[in-house]
Amino acid sequence: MISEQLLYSLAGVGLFGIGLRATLLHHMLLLRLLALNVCGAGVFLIFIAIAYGGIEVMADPVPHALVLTGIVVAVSATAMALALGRRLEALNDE
Amino acid sequence: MNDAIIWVIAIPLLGSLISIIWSRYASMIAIISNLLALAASIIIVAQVYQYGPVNHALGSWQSGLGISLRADALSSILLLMSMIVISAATFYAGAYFTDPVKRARFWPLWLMLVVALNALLLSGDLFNLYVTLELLGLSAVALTALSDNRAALQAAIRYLSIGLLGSLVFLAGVALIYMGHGTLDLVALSNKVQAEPLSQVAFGLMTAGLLIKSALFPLHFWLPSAHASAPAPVSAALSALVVKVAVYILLRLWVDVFDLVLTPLSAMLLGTLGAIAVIWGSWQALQAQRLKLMAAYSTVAQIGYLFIFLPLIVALPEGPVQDAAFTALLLMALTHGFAKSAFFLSAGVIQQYCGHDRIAELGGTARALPLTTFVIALSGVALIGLPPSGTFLGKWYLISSSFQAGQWWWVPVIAIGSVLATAYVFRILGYAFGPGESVGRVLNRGREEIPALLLALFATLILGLGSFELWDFVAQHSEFLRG
Amino acid sequence: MISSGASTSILTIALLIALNLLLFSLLIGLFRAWLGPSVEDRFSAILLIGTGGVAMLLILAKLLQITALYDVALVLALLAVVGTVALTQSESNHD
Amino acid sequence: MIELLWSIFDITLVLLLLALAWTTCSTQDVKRAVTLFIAMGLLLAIVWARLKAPDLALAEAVIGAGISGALLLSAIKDYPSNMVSHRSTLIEGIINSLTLVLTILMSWAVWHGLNMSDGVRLSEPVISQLPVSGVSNPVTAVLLNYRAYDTLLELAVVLTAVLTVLTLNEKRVDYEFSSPLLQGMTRWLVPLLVVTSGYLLWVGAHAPGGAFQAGAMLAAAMILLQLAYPSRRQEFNNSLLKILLVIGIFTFLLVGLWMMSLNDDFLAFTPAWAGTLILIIETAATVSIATALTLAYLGGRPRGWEDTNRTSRSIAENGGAG
Amino acid sequence: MIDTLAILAIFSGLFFFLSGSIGLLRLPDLFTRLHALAKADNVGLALVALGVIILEPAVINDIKIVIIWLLVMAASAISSHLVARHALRENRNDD
Repeated sequence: MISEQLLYSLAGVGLFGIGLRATLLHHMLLLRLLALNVCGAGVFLIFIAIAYGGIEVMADPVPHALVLTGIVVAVSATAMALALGRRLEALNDE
Repeated sequence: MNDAIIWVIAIPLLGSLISIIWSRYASMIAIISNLLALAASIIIVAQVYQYGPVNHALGSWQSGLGISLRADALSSILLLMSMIVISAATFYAGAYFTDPVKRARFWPLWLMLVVALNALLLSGDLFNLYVTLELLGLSAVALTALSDNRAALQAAIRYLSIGLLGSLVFLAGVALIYMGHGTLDLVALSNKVQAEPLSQVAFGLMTAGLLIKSALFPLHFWLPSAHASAPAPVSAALSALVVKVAVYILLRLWVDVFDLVLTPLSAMLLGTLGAIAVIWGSWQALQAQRLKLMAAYSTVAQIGYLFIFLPLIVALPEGPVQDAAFTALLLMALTHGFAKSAFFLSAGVIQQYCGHDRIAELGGTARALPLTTFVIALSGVALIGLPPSGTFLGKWYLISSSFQAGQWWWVPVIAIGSVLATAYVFRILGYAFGPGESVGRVLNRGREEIPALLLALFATLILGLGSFELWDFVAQHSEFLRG
Repeated sequence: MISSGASTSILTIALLIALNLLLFSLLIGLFRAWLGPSVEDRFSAILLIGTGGVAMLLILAKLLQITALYDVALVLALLAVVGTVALTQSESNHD
Repeated sequence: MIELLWSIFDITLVLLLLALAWTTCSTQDVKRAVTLFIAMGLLLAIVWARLKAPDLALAEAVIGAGISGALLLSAIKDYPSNMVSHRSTLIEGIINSLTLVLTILMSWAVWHGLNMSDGVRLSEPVISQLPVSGVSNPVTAVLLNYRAYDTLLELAVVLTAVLTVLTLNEKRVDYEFSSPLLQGMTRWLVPLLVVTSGYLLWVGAHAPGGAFQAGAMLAAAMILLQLAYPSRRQEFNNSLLKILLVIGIFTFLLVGLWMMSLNDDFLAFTPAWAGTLILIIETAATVSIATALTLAYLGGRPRGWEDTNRTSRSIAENGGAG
Repeated sequence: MIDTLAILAIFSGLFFFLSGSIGLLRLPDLFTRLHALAKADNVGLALVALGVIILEPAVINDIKIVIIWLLVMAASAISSHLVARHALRENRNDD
């Protein structure tokens, strides 16, 4: 059980690192946004990996709820950023 | 009466919802809900003053399972400050936005910002802090983008992506904390956290995330453009409050939860960054061509002062000396909040009057807008730290604690910062009092000028002269200082 | 829930092998998403992951004894089309 | 043997996920990045399923396959795909080493963290209080009872985001082209989506599902409808839309305050009514989330969103090109 | 016995999945690739679903799985059509 937790939470750390690196490297909004979402997915994966207790054991529901909240927030932020980008493009075209 | 802590969040939220539906009466709804929330925040301060920290277990669940809202001396004072600034800015905004469409767009988001600020100051749960940080970040970005020009949108996009990054880094720290300690409640955590690797890394992550949000040098790069291009009342709230509440969470975490993890070395590092921010921010403010940009850089510098306190607080022995340093920190944060919001509101008046805010072309404004120029001078007094402003006392205690802690090297930094601040304030006043062609009639824009004046008076007179009350208050309820 | 006997463990092993092979086939398909060259090519890889994902969810539901995963598979199957429609109906306004 | 096969599966899955993340993040081509990201979302749904988080798998499936796919795919065209930009080598080196150090530090912390915890954390009290929470799905109990305040603020976040979308832009111009096949499919798929959404809402009390999944599902149905029948220039009833947008958070807040007047604490549900109240809140939240996500997809305000005649004319003059 | 049947169905389904993925990767152009994909969708998933149905005792879940299979069938047909039409209409090569 520890080994799955470890594997998946390390994967979460990896995703977080990959996303963080790309967020800092990219200039373009859409790519940066995707990178931020990858970063967020990494954090969520850490939460869910902690909650996992083995094939036969019920998982801890609190992190599941937290991550669900986090996903909703991430989607909202993504939608908002896309709208900002679209408005900027429109102003650039004028 | 214990419910005031809920009302201060619920009223603006309700106001925001109603102002979406009845956008025609949005201004009235906003003003009423702000005044009610202000009243609730006064009640909270009174409760804390009389009975000590207030605790509200949401859903009546034991803490840990549910979320708790808490108010103590630190958070209630900041709450009151934020509600005063917000109320003044609300009155101002009613006159500032002349376009009914813009006004209808402004109010719901503005009230959402109020919800976020209040919820953040009262939150007693790590994950809830993340949600409030996101709410605060998104509403702040939305308000910045209301200017609807290219510069503002570019600034808003950068603000958003950097803000999201900050909250995600913070959330990563929260995940690690939950992994190690199995709870998210701040009080429960303060008894569990030890100086072990997991807590150290989690602490580092949360600190880094919040440093981005509080714009400490060298993570301040997003701040000037965002604060300078937002509409004036928004800039006031961003500079005075939004940045400051991030510092508030940092303090809360450092002192209450992670006191065993915070090493003198890391405190010294943050203090050094603060010192660089003081000098660099003041220097940039002196170089700035535009009034609002100058104010934004000055915010970078003023945030720097707050971080210089950190190594001192860590080094000083627990007791009255440490408490004094803490109160001085609080005093400086409050004064800057009032002064900077007054400054931005006045800058907004000038921008509307002149059509621009280029410092070099401000000639004649002093005669056309005497009251506004007076407010700028008053808040300048507070930014420099002349008596009787709160900053004067704050810097005084900063210097004396530096000597007490044996860290004299902060003193020249403070001196240089003050000299530069004097220079940039007098530079503006010099131009404003100078001759100009644009001299029209003497204007009187009471609805915009009086709120700014009140804020500036708070910064200079009330906080400066009434600071002993604050001292008493904090000294009486200073359990929070030692966790 | 898990019935006893040797056949169960053989069944579990067989299902696990199937799961691994499915994942492997997704991996192959994903190269198409990487290679492209056109958006449609990339998108066909997503279609494959959609279907393969449904199959994996069915097997996982059996393996982990979580019936809710059938609902997940159902949702995935229902929404498989929405992404495609969004791609094909909204692009090319620009150029 | 079983252990080994699970391990192989886990390791392959993790490696695939990391590879997808890496390729999503390292490409400069917008279209490639978006498709790879959507693929990663689908894979994440499988990861959540594997880690026994069916609620999340459900949410990720709805979001990844439906909403965020649609959002991102329709956003692609707002961006020129050939815009290449590079940081200087020095900055890139700094960023690389910084993230590498951070990743190593975090891995180290994770290693320590897993060994120091007993693994129980909060699941004990969550389960023991479940009988008085009004629902039997522990995740729903956390979301709408124990930590209901988080969910209230989360709805505020959604509202803020969609308000921003509405203030910034006008509704995207519809793509005029549709096909009979698509419309034929829409006719049976949309009712199915709506029914499933209702099912997810209702089932959330005792099994994975709930307001967000149901709302996103409903939004997917609306988006599909919009895509299949683009030529109909439907006039939106804007005041109704506004009410739908705020009804979720409004109901939530009012119920919370009502419970405060009865039981002293905000959102302290009376156990006997908790199930009903939670269902009411979730229904309202579903409607609001669906409205919000649909409007977010449409990309801006429908015509006449901002009240009076005068205002709509001034928009046409000032922001018409947007 | 029943288990064996199920395993057989699932593994023959896997064969179609694998050949579909390989086809997606190896075939020369979009249209043949889409065709290979449709194979995996229809036949592959049908067999895997059949296997899981055999293993799943609860009728309600069986019905769900059948619905899932029908949905995926319909979705894959429509998706292939839309993607192919989109590619034809755009009539261009990216990159």
